[in-house]
Amino acid sequence: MIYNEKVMEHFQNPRNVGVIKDADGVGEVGNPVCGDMMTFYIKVKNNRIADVKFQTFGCGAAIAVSSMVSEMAKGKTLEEAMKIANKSVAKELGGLPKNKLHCSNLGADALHKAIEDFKEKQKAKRKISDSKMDVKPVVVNCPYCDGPLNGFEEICQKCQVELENCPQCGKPMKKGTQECPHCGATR
Amino acid sequence: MIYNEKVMEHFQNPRNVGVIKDADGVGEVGNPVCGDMMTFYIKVKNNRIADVKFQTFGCGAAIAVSSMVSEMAKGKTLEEAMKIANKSVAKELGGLPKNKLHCSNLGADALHKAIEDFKEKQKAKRKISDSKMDVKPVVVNCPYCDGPLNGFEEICQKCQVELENCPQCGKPMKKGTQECPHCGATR
Amino acid sequence: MVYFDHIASTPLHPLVLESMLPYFNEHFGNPQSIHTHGQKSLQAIEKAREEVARLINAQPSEILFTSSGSESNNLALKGIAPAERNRGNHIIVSSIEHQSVLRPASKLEKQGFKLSYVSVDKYGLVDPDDVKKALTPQTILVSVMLANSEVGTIEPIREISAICQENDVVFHTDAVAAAGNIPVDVSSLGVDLLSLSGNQFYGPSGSAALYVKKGTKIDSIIDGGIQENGKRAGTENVAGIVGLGTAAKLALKQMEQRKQKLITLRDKLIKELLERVDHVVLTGHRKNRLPYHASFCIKFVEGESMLLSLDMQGVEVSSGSACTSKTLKVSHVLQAMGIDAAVAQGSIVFSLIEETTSEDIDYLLEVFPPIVEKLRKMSPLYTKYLEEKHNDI
Amino acid sequence: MVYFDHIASTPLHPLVLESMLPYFNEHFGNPQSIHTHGQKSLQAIEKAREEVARLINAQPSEILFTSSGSESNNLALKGIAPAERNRGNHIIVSSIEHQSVLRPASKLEKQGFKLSYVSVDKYGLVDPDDVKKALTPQTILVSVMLANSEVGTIEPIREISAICQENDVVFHTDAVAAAGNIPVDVSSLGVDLLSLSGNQFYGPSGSAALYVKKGTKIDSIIDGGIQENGKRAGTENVAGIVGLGTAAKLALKQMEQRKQKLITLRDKLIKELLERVDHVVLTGHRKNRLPYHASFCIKFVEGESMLLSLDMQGVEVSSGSACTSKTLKVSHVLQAMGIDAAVAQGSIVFSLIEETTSEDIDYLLEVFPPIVEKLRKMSPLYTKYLEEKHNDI
Ligand SMILES: Cc1ncc(COP(=O)(O)O)c(C=O)c1O
Ligand SMILES: Cc1ncc(COP(=O)(O)O)c(C=O)c1O
Ligand code: FES
Ligand code: FES
Repeated sequence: MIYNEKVMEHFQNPRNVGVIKDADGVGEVGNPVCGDMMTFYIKVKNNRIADVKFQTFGCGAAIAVSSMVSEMAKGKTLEEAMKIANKSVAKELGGLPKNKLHCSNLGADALHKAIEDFKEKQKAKRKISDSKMDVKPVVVNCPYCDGPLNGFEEICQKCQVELENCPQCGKPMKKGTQECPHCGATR
Repeated sequence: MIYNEKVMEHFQNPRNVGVIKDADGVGEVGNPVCGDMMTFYIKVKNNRIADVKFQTFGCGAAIAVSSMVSEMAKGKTLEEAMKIANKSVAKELGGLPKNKLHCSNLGADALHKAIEDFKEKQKAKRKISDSKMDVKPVVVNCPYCDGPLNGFEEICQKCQVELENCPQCGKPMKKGTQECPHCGATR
Repeated sequence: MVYFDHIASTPLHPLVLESMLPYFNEHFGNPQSIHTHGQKSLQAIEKAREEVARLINAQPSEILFTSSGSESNNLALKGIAPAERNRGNHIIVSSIEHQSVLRPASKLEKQGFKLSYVSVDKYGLVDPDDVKKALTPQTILVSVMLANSEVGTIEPIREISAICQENDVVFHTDAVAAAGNIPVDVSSLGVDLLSLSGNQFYGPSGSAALYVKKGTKIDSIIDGGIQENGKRAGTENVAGIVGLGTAAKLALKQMEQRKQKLITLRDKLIKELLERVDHVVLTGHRKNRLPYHASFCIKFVEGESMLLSLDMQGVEVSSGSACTSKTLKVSHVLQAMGIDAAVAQGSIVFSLIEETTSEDIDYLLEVFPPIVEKLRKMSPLYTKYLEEKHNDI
Repeated sequence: MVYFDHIASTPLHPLVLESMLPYFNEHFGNPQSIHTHGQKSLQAIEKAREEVARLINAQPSEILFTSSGSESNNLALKGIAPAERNRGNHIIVSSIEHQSVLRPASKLEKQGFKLSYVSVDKYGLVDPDDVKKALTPQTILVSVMLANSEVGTIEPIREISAICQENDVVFHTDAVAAAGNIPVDVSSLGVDLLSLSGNQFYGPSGSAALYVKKGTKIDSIIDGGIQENGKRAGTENVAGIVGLGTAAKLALKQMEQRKQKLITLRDKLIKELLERVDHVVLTGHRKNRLPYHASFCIKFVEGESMLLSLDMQGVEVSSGSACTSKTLKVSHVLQAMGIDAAVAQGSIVFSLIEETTSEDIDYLLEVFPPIVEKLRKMSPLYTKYLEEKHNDI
């Protein structure tokens, strides 16, 4: 198996799958590396995550990560939930294959976005009328010239350096680089 | 086996091995390809090869070829013996591996040299006092500029063409040539 | 266990293994050795060369043994380009070639060769006219695969080779997915080079071949000893080569029978899967396709999650989704065919083997629809689709 | 049957074959496949990688599987030279390297690299000082073999690697004849790259490896998929790799025992052969030599004729004579050691294997002298020698 038993267990029996129609916050992220997508829905009560659901279009790791994030988030205060980090999700799952580590980014990112969405909505005192959001791919900059990238390019338009995506964090780095400038992963 | 049964039989039980101390003719050839050597001794009576012996420093094919040539020569008139050709020796042996065909050249060449030696000695009415002869490597010319070669060069000194030896006849040809200009062998 | 991953590797035929065994323990000699052990091995590889030649209607001397389909492809491109350098510097490949053609091609481009890609239509078909149009007086080599392993499409090789012959351009075809599975005749195909690999027709992995038409000049990529006529150095993998020979012999003998059986099963799979699961597209050409090959994109679901779910039910398949690839890139083949990136993520390939039975297909058709359903319930894309559809009404 | 041709190929150890079999019929999956069959194969090759790493005290990630010692050598030279091109263009090799080092080196020379050869003494030893002298500021790569398979000499690798390290030059050693037979530790040897091959230590042919020290930049020669970390494309020869792993494990475990046994037998062979046959020279170094290796030149006799005669008595050996080589060239190794061409024609190599017994040596010593005698009777060179000796008296 490419995944350990815990990951597979979550993959087979993901917790909290679904949509919350009248969610207090919705967070959706797209994955610049493989083009997948994850949506988190939260219900907030007394500054705590009272309910959480997710939907994921992605690999086994992405599904297991979403499931794990949803479990970790449930019942936490918003501040605690914002602290759920990619690393701790992967750790909680007993580890992920190197080139799947970026999937664990998705889960926490989507949750955090849902919390931010909730807060913004609170601020604006707006009601959630439209649960659809634009997919906001993680925007990154070229690690060499700092020019803008959407994460898909094979060549940076600004400095022309050849790029590839780090198999660990998925962010663009110079082709053939031994160490990722973003997450420090080595080959 | 790299050789057929007939070749192996001659290799194991070569006919007419040895030296004729008071030979009427001696022929010695060296092989420009692999550096081996063959010596034929003949006794001539009434223009016929009454006795023949050989010595060979070389591969299994060279030994079998010498043996076969000696058998073919015995009892033949000198004219008939001069007609023993490389091809017929190889044929008589039931075929030789491609890169061993040059060995069959050795046998007939050495026999012919012995006959020539006999004739020269006859002419000069000289007695054979010295059975030792210089090794005369087959002298060839560059097939491209006709410059002199001794058969060992990797480059023709005259025209600078890169040379290799034909695996069939052993003569020099342009490196990488598909067809030998001497014997017509194709790869 | 239901194995539908022919394109990754086929199981070794029992007779193939049987033929290999003596070359492990008894006849372990080096084929270049003059002694008895060596000559036994030499005879064995020369016999295998004849079998492989027969499979594709070539001469034994035109068969060069290699260690993989990838090596054969590399040798074809990197061997021909420098050898033909004095005649020109332009190379044409199709955009759906295997990486082992594409990567060498782009390496050659870095070394100063010019490279053109010919595109494919939505069925993955190369248009021979496009090859003709891409030709320049500098063109020395064209490489178009015989059949694509990801979508099963069989290319119009004869038409392309005719264009190459007219223009005196060397033509290579990667037949790794095809040879041993459909009739392949190098002379009627009119190709100069052809790659094939044992592990695609019940032979061993690590044993493949490149057909090089007599008279074709080719450089080596592994230099050293005089094995394979000086074109590929290294002590021969004797048992592997023997296995390849046996596999070739069996493939030739059983070609029609295997083919007919697989076509029947394949067509059943395609028909019923399209009936039982909605929002599914068949990828590749409907008719010009490999007998063992059924490939789809299942919308709103990602390939790896289907693959893992099927694996847990004992069904082994592959996918061209980005998530299933080590480099996390979606299949360039699906991309080249113009398939939308999100749809391509739902790629799934069922590639059947000799042993596949009708029951295996039934089993698949039973377990697969619930998997798709479960995953779609989890999919934000499917939810959106349903919402939009709902709004439309 | 007495097999004294270790250097051509060793027989497969029964345990090696046993470990390979499941990867032919049961676990035939492609290691790159995500499903169960694939992952089984992946685990197997990663386990083998650990075993091979352990044999030479490397990290598993530093082991790259190839299809032959020749491929490993080609990859080392053709992989390093372009990767280091920006630092210089000069390469140094010894004059007794295997053709799979020499040929790639001269190909690189044709591509614009400068190439120097360091010579050897009459024992086949490279003088580290010569390497030092050959270094230029442009030197990027040195390749000197760990042990020579034709004369058995073991080279002073540690001293050479120290010089390379001091001068920041990449150092490759071809350990094909050595690894698995004598202790090889990449870190104490101080090498950056090291080639080894399974068929030299009772593993399968077609399965070899290149050690590439972590951090060493290297280009690939077979491009395509991401196998072997993108450094060597092509579906893995899983069974072959598993066999290599098992052979490495056995070799490590039995190293001392095998070595001591072989040294005893080798020394007996050398001593008694020199006693029983006159006009014989031992080739290679007397002390710094491979445990399994006894090589000679038998004056006035050509190698192939000895080899064939021994084969008929059931004894299999090899020779570096021109007549035994397909290209009809005398061994470049004997030539480089300054051995007279006619003497070199009498080359004969007895290379022992695990299974060799004292009785095998006795048998050889019994059948060999009469063979030499018979062939010398046939030899014009021997006749001349006797005449000259006679005249001298
Ligand atoms: C020292 C040395 N290097 C390299 C090789 C090449 O190995 P292979 O024939 O397995 O490619 C050999 C083969 O005998 C060898 O002895
Ligand atoms: C069409 C095609 N070409 C080449 C290859 C490469 O073959 P291998 O992985 O055996 O090197 C494959 C492998 O699946 C293939 O499908
Ligand atoms: S979601 Fe694509 S690799 Fe995990
Ligand atoms: S005599 Fe040398 S190859 Fe025949």
